[in-house]
Amino acid sequence: MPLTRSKPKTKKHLSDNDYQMEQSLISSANLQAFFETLLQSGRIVVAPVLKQSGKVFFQPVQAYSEVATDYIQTAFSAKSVVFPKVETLFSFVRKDGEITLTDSLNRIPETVVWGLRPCDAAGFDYLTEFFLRENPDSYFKTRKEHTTLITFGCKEADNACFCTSVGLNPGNTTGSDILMTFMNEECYVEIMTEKGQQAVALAPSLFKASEVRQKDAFLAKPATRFSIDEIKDKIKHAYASAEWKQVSLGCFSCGACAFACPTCTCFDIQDEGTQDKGVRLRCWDACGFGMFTRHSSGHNPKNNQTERRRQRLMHKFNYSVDNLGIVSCVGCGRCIRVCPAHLNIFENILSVTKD
Amino acid sequence: MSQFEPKIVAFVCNWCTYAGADLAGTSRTNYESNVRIIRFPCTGRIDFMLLLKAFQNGADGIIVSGCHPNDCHYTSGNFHARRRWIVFKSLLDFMGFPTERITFSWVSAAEGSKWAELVDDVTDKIRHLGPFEDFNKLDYSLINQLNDEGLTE
Amino acid sequence: MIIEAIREHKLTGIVVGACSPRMHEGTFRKAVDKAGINPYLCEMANLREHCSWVHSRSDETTQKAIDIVRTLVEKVKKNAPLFPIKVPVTKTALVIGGGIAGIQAALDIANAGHQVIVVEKSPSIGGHMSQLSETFPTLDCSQCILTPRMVEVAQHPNITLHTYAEVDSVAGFVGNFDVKIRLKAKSVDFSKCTGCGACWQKCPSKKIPNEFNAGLSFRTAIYTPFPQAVPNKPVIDRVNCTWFQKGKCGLCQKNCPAGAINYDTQDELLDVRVGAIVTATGFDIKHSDFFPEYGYGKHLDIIDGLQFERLASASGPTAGEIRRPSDGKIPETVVFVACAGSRDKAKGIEYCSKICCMYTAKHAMLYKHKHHSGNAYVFYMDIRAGGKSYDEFVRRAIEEDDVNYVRGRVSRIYEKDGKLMVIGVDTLLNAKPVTIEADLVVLATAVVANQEAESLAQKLHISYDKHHFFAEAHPKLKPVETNTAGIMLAGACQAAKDIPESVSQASASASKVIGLFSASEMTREPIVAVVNRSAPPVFTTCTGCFLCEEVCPYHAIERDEIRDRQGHLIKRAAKVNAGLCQGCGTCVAMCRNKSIDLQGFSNEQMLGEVMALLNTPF
Amino acid sequence: MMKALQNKVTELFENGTITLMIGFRGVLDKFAIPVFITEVSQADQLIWTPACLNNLSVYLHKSEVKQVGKIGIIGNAGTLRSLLQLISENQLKELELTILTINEQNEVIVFASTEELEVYVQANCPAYNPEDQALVDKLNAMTREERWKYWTGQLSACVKCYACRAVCPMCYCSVCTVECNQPQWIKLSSETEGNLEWHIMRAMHLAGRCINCGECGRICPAGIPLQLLTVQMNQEIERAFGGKTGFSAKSGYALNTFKTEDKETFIR
Repeated sequence: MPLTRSKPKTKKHLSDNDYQMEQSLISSANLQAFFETLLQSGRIVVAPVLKQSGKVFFQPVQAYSEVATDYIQTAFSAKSVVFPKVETLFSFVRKDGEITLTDSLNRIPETVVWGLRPCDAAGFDYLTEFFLRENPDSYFKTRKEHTTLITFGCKEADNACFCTSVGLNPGNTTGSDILMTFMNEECYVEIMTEKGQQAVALAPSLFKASEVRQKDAFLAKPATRFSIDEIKDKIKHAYASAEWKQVSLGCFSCGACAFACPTCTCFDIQDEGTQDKGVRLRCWDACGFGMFTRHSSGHNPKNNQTERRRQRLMHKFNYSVDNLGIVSCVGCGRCIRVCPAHLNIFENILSVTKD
Repeated sequence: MSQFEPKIVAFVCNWCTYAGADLAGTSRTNYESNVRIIRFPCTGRIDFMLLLKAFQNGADGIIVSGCHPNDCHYTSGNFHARRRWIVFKSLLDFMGFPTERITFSWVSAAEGSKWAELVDDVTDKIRHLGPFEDFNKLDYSLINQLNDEGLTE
Repeated sequence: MIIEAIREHKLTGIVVGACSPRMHEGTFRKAVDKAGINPYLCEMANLREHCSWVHSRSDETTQKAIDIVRTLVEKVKKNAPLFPIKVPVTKTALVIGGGIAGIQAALDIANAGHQVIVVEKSPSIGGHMSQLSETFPTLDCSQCILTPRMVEVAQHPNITLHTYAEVDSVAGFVGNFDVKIRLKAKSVDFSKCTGCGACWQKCPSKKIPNEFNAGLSFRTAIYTPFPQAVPNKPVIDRVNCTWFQKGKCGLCQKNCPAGAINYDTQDELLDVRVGAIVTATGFDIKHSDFFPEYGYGKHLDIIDGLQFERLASASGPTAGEIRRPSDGKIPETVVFVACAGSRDKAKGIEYCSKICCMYTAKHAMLYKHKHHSGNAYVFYMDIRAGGKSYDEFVRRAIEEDDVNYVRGRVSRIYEKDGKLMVIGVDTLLNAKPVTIEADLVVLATAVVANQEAESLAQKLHISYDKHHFFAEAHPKLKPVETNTAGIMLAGACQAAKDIPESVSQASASASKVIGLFSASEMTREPIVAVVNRSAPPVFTTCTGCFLCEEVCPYHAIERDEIRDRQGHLIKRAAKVNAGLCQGCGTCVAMCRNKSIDLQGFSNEQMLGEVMALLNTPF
Repeated sequence: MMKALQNKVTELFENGTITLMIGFRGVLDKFAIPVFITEVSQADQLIWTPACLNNLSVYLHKSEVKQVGKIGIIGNAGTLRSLLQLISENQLKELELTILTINEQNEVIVFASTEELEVYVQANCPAYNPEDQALVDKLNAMTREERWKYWTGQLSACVKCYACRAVCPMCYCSVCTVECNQPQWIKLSSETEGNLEWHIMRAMHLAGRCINCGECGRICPAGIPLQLLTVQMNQEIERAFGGKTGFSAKSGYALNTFKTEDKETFIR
């Protein structure tokens, strides 16, 4: 795997563990049993579900039959498990002049996310880095600690997929607690963390030990659109590119890309309620919105879509590298699929970095 | 309190229904005390969003009332309002909102007794329907949620 | 006490928990004003009519009272100080139309000491009333009572009369209308003309239907409409003038002893500023060609009511003798058909023309008076003779003058052997068919709105009904005002009316105008809508869809253009004319993105009330 | 047909009729994406396929686009109807617009006048999508409780990305009510109750104006069939007050007019 995704090990993180990875096998038939074991353990299991609209979404499920298996990518990422679209930070009630504050943190359940793609898992890695590196965010931290990620390697990719362009691949283990790869009738299991081990330990009999296997033959091969090392270099000088305007003209200014993205972390703090009861909320925000970065004076330094699209792309490929050492695009292609105008992020990146 | 006492908000126009309610007062017509009146210049001024806000904040029933057709102080405010309510009610019906909790009415400045009857009837009806909980029952309604698992698909 | 409390506690907003604001809001706001607080920071909590007087259980009543006060406290918190809107008033009135209604309104206003401008589109004032023979129910001569008034208008020092003129455009609002008046080219210099008549006597175009005589006689191309015209000076009807059509003739110019004929005059536009407008543009009659069964237009002896008036008038083409237009014979049998088009949704108009019952009775009576041996028949649906001495008048026609009233409708009229066969039905005689051989048939055709009413209404921004009659502001309580402040209605332009009604409405309009002119400034409640304006780059959140424009009953929404310093257009946006806005707020609820708000009942105030009301359990 | 389109656009550029062409180009095999052509040499990028679904008229509200000058735009049925509706709402006044379409016979049409566009739209563009119609009928056949469950279920998935608003040709307010915070009309959090509020408001604002292009539902990332709300609303308005949207440049707005004889049965 290219070095580009490794992060500087300056500080010990939740995601860094000293766990020695293990390999094992589970038969495809036993997968269901494993899934049911997870459900029975009292964990909330979040898995992809096919909805009427034909799109696949992560949501809590009650039975294996609800789980979608035939999908390339879910419409939204699973980031809402650790970074919900609306998170209650605290609530308050005032009664007879007395105010009672309630912290929402003590109510976070043990959760398993089943059926992520490796790109999503890598996204969790970035989220962890973002929320926990300095001044750790206790909400995220608690949720992350209670979440186990069971990832499935990709058998198929479509032409919006471009993980290999950002240094990932359909079989990478970054961020996963367990990575499963279908190999004919069997499923090759890579247990990456202690949390993963704990999950497997709920039904050890379903698994049998395995030697390290080569996965490539069983994985999809998405097209590589660019070389990330080259882009990382060139994009430093792309700010002034004349191409930004053309790249952003088609943007309708919605927040679909940011909300579908596994690594977009912008949020807005909102208070709702009245003087007698209310909540403080953390809500997703998106750089596509006209109100994004607007000052209370009415001035907005990013007052048009060109500025905002540049912000988005520069953040993914330049600013996050500068700040956290990671390219915060995992190549899942969701923004391309979800965009009403199908604005193409890798095409855009290529045009703003062309000489 | 042994019986459920609904909260009813009345959105009324200044010239007819508000005056009608005044008349009920000057005639000492007794009626249910569950209603709270908000005075608008005209039914044409009543924004449908205010009705939603009232339900959101705990109203169990709503009365919207103004001048009879052709009697609007501003000639046409109530006609515009009537169209708006036809459309709004049909939208709420389509979304499955219990529109029986909203009562639209024309009460003129001379109809003090109609006002009193209206309030009594609506209070009675809402008492039977029980408290409005459809908004609160939405799992995700924040203020009332107890189990904050935070994941909403 | 309130004043003291305000001073002592340095209050910044006041809620008075007392009675209905409809009762004493003004009283308390004045008190607050005296204490130096903006009166619009005071609200009334209606604890009496809406609470203590209507509920009996003390605990509930107390709780409700607390809630009401809290709600208004929340409202007051969001109240903004408002200041009365002052609008200067130009004390000149414009009267459009010089019929009896316009004449009456003009004289009343002028007599109160204000300037009046009268605009009349025809060459003389007088209107339809000048065409009438005698008037019901007194049978006095129309012109005898009208002409002194016409002369008074012409000579009144406070009245400026523009005949042969029309309103071209109207801008502005109450107190300050800017009106452009088009003075049509008369081709005659009125300052030189003496009205001697030499011109029209020599005019070779003599075959033009005379409008004043309802087409029963002819006039010349240079003409005064009738002998008593005011002003009694001729104009040239260019459409029918040989000089203007063929470029030669010039006889009138040659024969004018005063040298007053000038073929080169052009339409002139006159700008005037007026404070109020009285619209008195009158009516037209519906011509009966829409009703082919009645043969109007096919047969010369089937005429309408106005033509009959001219036949009966001493100044008419027959000098008051009722003679058939076809052969000049005196008819032995005359049939009058009432409701010829009125109250007939299928073929005519659905409303009642109101004046026909009375004038038909009058016509029959006049005919019988002039020709005692003749037979008069009236076909009618029912007789509507409400009014002082009206029913007595009809009874007189039937009982004293032997007019035959047949209750039924006429289905067809055709000619047979020189007679007009009127086929009808008598519904009072077992629906027996009736055929009357008549020599003359008079159709009481419907009163309809003036042809140009719609375009005038659009110029004035006043509303009109589907029949193009101008709409009053309120059918019961504001019957003479329009929805546009400062524009009043008089006479038949609002609905079919007889003379006394037109005159009363004209006087009522005049009194409204005089009331408006009683101060040099109008003070208006600042409860008006406002479209937001903000700093660049937003300027205003209004997107200029102007959906509010149509919804406003007062035409108070204007189209504003926001330009930068170089004059480039940045945005089109709505703007409220505070002089016209009456504060109903219909636009506010219509505006999708809340760009328009109502002072005194703003979005923040109303939402604040709703939230406060529900904050704690009842 | 695509060649004919490209030739036509080339011609329009060359004779100075347009300086910007808004059309579609193809990407990633399956997608057709909006493209903004400012030079004649780029005309060969233009395509016209069944994937050309976006309602391009939305871009006419964008200041970056407006500034370019003489604009050519190619429209599918929804786009053409929204253009007429926008004209009736005073929104396209300053633009020098050349409107193109491709008819069923694959001929390129350039509309010479608004009247021509009206005639074409009236003859060729359906008022409603039959599939939406079927769904609306299905919903109307449900009980109230079922409908409530359906919509609250659907709207719980809304993330308030406002893509529905962004792709809507009729949502052209420069500042939307959701962005008004004095007072805050709509909750900013994307919880079901606030979502419901937002979509009720949006449907009310579009009732009688929406031209049923269906873009809001089609592009919704959460797959919510939002277009059903406005389809139902428009049909209700048609039933109650008459009139269809987007077939005339002068079509009035049902909610800012009235008839004294408007019928309802629920006001006591």
